[in-house]
Amino acid sequence: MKYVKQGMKNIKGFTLMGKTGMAVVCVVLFLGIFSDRLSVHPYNLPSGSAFEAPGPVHWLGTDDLGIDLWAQICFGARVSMIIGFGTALLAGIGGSLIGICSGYFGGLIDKIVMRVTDIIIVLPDLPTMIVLGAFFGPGIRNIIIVLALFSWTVPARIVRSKILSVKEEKYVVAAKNYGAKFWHLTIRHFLPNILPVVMVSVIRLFSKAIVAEAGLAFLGLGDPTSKSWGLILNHAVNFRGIYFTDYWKWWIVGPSAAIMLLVTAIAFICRDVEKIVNSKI
Amino acid sequence: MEHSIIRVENLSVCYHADKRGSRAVNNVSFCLDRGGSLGIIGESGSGKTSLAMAMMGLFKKPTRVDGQVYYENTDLNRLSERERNLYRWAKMAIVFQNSLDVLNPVLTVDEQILECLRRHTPLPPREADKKVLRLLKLVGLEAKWSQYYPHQLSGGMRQRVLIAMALSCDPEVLIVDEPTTALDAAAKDEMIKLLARLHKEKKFALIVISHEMQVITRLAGRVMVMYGGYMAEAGLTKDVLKNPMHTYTRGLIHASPSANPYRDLWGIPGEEAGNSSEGCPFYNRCNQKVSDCKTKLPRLAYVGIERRVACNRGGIVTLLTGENIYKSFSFRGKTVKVCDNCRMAIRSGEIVVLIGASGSGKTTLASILAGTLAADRGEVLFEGEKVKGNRAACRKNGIQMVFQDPFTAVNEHLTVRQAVAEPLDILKQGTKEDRIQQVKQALKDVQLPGDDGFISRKCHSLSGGQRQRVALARSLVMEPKLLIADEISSMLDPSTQANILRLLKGLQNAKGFAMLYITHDLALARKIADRVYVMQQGSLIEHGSVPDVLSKQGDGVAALH
Amino acid sequence: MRKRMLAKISEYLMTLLVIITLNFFIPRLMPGDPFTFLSSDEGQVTVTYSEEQIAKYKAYYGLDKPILVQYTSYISNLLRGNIGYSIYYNDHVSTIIGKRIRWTISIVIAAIVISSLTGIVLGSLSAWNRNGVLDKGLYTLMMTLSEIPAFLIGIGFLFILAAKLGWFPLAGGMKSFANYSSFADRIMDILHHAFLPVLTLSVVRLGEFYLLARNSMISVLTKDYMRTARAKGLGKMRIIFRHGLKNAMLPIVTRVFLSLGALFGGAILVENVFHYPGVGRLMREAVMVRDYVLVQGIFLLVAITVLTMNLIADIIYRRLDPRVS
Amino acid sequence: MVKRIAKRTVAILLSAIILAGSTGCGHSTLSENKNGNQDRPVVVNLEGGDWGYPTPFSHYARGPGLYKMTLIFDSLLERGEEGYIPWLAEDWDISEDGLTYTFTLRENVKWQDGQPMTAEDVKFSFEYFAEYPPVFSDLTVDGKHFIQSVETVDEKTVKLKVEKPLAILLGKIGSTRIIPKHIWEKVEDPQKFNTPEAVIGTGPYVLKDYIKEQGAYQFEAFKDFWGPKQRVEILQFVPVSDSILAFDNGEIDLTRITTDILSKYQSNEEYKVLRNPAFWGYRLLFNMERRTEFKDKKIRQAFAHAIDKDELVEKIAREAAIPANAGYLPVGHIWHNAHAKNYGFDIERAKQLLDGEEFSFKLLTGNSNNEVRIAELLKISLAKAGITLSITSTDFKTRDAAVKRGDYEIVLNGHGGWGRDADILRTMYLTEKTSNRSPAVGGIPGYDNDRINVLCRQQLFEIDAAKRKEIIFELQELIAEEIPQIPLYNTTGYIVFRPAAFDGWKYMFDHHGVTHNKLSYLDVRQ
Repeated sequence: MKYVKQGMKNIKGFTLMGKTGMAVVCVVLFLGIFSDRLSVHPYNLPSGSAFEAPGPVHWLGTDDLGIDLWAQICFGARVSMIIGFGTALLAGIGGSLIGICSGYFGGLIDKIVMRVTDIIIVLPDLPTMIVLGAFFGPGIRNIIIVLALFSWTVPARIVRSKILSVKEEKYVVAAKNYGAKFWHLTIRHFLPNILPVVMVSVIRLFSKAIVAEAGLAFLGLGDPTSKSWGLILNHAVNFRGIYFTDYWKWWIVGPSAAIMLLVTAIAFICRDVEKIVNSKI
Repeated sequence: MEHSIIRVENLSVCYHADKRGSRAVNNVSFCLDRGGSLGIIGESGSGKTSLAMAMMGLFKKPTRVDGQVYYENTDLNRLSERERNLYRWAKMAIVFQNSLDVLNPVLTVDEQILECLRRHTPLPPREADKKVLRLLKLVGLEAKWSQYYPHQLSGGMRQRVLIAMALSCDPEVLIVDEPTTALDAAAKDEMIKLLARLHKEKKFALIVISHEMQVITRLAGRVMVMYGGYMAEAGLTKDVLKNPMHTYTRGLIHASPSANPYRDLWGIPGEEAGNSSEGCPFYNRCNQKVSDCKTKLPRLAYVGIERRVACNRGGIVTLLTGENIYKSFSFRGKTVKVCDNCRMAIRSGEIVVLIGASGSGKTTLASILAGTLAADRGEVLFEGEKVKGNRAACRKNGIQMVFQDPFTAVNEHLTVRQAVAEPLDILKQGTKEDRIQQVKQALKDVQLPGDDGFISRKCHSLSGGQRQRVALARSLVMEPKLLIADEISSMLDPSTQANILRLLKGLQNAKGFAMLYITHDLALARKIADRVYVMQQGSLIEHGSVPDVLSKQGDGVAALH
Repeated sequence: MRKRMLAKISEYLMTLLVIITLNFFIPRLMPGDPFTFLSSDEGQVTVTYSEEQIAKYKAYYGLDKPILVQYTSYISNLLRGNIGYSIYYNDHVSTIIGKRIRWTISIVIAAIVISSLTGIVLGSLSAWNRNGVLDKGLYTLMMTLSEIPAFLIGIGFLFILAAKLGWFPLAGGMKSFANYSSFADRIMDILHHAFLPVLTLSVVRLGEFYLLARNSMISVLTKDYMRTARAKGLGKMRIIFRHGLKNAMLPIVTRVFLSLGALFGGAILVENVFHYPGVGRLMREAVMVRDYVLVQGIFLLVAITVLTMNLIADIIYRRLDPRVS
Repeated sequence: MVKRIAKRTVAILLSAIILAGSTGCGHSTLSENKNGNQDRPVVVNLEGGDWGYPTPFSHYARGPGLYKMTLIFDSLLERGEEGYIPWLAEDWDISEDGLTYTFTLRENVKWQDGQPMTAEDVKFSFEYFAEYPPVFSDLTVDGKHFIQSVETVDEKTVKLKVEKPLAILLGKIGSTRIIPKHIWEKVEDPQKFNTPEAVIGTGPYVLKDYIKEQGAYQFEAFKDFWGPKQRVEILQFVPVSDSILAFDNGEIDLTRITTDILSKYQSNEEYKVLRNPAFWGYRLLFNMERRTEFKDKKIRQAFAHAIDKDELVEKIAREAAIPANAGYLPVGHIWHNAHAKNYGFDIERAKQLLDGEEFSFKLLTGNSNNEVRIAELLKISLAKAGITLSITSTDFKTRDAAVKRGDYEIVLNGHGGWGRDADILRTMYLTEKTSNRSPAVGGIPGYDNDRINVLCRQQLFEIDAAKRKEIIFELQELIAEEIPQIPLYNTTGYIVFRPAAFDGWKYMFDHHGVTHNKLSYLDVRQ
């Protein structure tokens, strides 16, 4: 609750860009949550003929199957948001915990964690994706897991270095003298310190995940049935000869604009949060 | 002022000028002669470093700098950055406060000094190299250090490098910012010696910025005291130290270990409050403020030769003056001169100790000053008014006296509350509740329990020390400006005595009243006195600051030893 | 010192061994095998092997042996410097990679050099004029730029600069079968083909370097030594470059080398868009057709590159920053 | 130090950029005068891509590598527009019992290294392939090598003895590549044999250049080619990112296009558009072992009725396809039986067949765009009949592996070869209980129909073509009624080319790609 209040206060400190970004994200969230009510047309059934240009019936036109693009973008907002949130939270929380352990305990654990991050960086993502796909079955969950697997190292490294410096702070030394255990230190001293930096990197991960998912879809590694923004775009881009038709004007532009708008909005929020966080440090 | 090398006029620095931010420096003016020296002293945050930065022209937007900095007769603030660069370092150099980052961590010492030479002197490379080594030698560093990186140097060495760097282009003006921070005592001493030597040899005009009295005294001929961005006082270092005219200056001196070898240290109570543009910046912490001070910004004004002070009351005011006081008692026909032409001045907020052997007339003089005894001749003025009878005592902010004998000072039949509230009851101050409140506060101030049980106790059940404190509390409820304490501890056991004394001094520091303390105990005087009067057979034979007076081996003093 | 170096190196070697092991097993955990083709891309054809053929091939490549035997023979071959013979591409892995790697390396290095230099210059300018119009404009632009998915940028360039305007070739690393009149011509042609991929990669990376340079420069600008430098009356350029940039460079240089480490992964999208003959595209194809040997080879290369670049970044950082010893 | 390097790099890069820009301008002028000169030899550029070194052993199994290899290596017979035509063999004879094949070879055939081709080479080739099967090995039936022996009767006659008298052997023998004995007899590891010698055949084109990493091939007409004159002097396969863009830019001379941009080319004299025969298609396979419900014919028929093939053709193929036949063989196939049953889109009928029951199945597809889109449409239309599909899409290797293991309920699969010899029906529908054939090659898991099995075997041994055709027709009718798998649609696809550059494009009788046909490049009109 306290954090929410503080968060609200911080939003007031945002620049105009940041506030706009916040508004955009809220709109996208809104789209995602109420996607089925925001569009008259279903997102998964054809509701018109193929390739209708944007008009009063189909605001953003239809795709090759005659499915309304606005409905798909609304629903895609949900998928993309889930992927973004899922990855960011999973990687953010997991990475932070690992970072805390690594930084706090040091020694062998730290060494192993650092080596593992090295390995993760070079771990080939394509086959891992396919292997995981075979284990978990393809789908959003799989994509989230893979993206998280490849991105937890960022918060982990940040948190680790932060913990390394906080660990040396006198109040931690004092608390340890009083007999504080790891959990006490984590909750009392570490979390408040790392929360701001983690928050920034989580927001970063959020937009990275959305873009990465689109990239995976482009390489044919996404979940083709998920109907995320990346997938819509992937269908459009892979439609042979689309550049010679008029279709790209709505089929490509719509979802790319959505992706770019969202990630840019997040970027601006991120910048403002970073600014506030930095000014507090 | 033609011969002055640097002249600062109405220099102001305003951070975040676009957002009506705070002013770090306010209308500061001074000038400095070629080869002269000036110390700038003040607590941290008083704007000393900002002043130095402004002189070097290092502020960038949104910080605004107003006023003029004349080098010889050029206003540096009007120059473009490019032109200004010709003055920086070549004419005017600065030694920044020592920190890990003050030198570029990725460049060697050699490189950092060399680039100044390259920029400002026409020396050929080889000569420049040699000069770097000469400079290092000058500040007492071996040549090998030139190839080192800043992080490899100790704090003292870094300071030396900074000085060498500052002197590299033989500047006419050298600003030294806090040259002794983070140095141990020996290194500090060496650093001061080094600077003094260099100043003497190189003949540059030296501006020393420090919060340490010792540094200023040893390096600067003149001193400027800054508070909250304002100049509080300026004058010859000697004079200012000996006779501070601003309460702030006095506070600084009291807080300085070097100026107080024997005495306890007492900081200036209170914190610097956000300085509003109007009113005296020191208002909240001043112990002689009047209602005017809240709204009127004091201007720096001459109060003597080479002596200026910024105080609405013209510096530390003299609370009480006794002029040519004569008093004699006829005793069995013999007239005994108890006070013989005694002159005494007590300034606000200071502790004056009147010391003398028993029977030297101390108590008589005190009584005359307090107005309880009329003098034969001469007059006593309290805040410009004649002290007569109980006129000064029967009011708030007046003179209160605490007596020697605790047992007679308080009526033992009264309850504590009654005893303490007595003056209030007499003067019919406030409602009953207010009075009780004040009583409780006063008791708390003198470290007595303020609970209902205690205040309804009868005084006869109290010990001597407790009674003395009750007496003290009774004085305090009147919020006196001057407290005269007559041997108040002499009848107490040593431990209680020490407690009472510490209590008294603490109260004085916190509440800011002046005190005349009468004693025959030399050691005690040394501990608490700002100034001492020595009385012998009715005459005040010596007066001055404690070390001065007590080091003089005059007859009277000797007798006290 | 020596001991620490040894420890460090053995640590790296351990990491390498783990990676090699993962690289061996992960591809083999993928469903499918290199010889089963039941379907083809639309309009394309495929040869479906008979079971007998598959058995023969498996025996030929030693894939019929127990996996641990395969693993040990892989390791022992590695130690002998033999990284294998590609199943699908019918060539020595080293030859295949060797032919492709120069393309990837050259575009990635060019892109990183361009984007980091541009990023540093723009970032420094931005930081120096912090909160000015230039800074705000650049910042917004870069922020947006760094968030656009790489393949969109690539497709955009391909469509506009190559297809519509015809300034650049659409695909490939050089003109096929051209008779170059001189060596210079050949270089020109290669540069001409590399232009769009490099441009795309540079634009993709630019935002990152810009933001890093700007942040780094801003934090450096507030440092005491910058004040010292200004007080010394030094020229603006010397202050920015000698005093500012040299300090601000530290994180940037590290990032440059880490980016070089991520070389192959980073180029994959762009290589796909421009059909550039690099390793990234090869990697994707090798995974797609389950060419275990080639996959291992490429990932080994990737691992070694990343680790080497990490090491170099470490060393360079130590060189540049005298505080780290 | 760093600064100096940086400075130098900047300089280099700057000059590079400037230079690159200037060549950019130069390039367009260069390409303009490419078309003008008529006397120049015909050069044809086609979409490239690395499909392997074009030897019988090292081209890639996927993709058109095979057809690059056939430009170099001839076979005894060639596939013409109507059927097999004589090629290296001038004439052939099949004995009455169907066990002996005698081929009379053409004279004066030379290898590209100048050596004459002899009957020994032919004998060697068959024997070599028996020992080392090439990538595309057609010398087996059901995995068994069918050639018993090869003998040279004289300089120009080769006699092959086969194990069993099968109807399909002539094509298989006839399309086997002939490789030079004097080169290959020393080769023990043909897969790794990729020296220039390895690409010496008797074919019309010589491999001049092959850049693996670029995916570029350059073929040049073989001067001493025995046969028809090559119309195309130089045939080049060049790397392409988007083939339509490349075609528009004049980088390649032929491309596949979609219906949506057809009009752009159809109305323009400069271009010519061809529609491919429908020999490539998608089908839906049921795993009756996994879901025994499929053993019920009614359910399969309900599926067939509930799928709107026309919609698929319209939306996914953008009209560039024809609905596939329930009897499997597509319309363009020489033995296509037009009277076999077909299932119209009829949801009501489907519901009737299902008897009001509801089902749910898992559909496995690859992750290509079209497959996913087909799956989506199937899901939508089957839902109307009460069949719920849940779609899983994986990369194609995973899908293929699942198919091979039988690890699926319904799978969507797309491949070519629908125009090949009708024996494909046998490989697809015959269930042989004795052998443990992999479902990859054929058979429908859990499906067993005696009549189909009998007919499949019968046609294999029927040497008389007319009789065999009858069997095949009956088989098609039976299959259409039984519908053990559902062919969805066969893509036709359009290709567009510039007649001014080259206009000799021809189809093989059983294949959909003109660029794959080496007769396209030859002057075979006389």
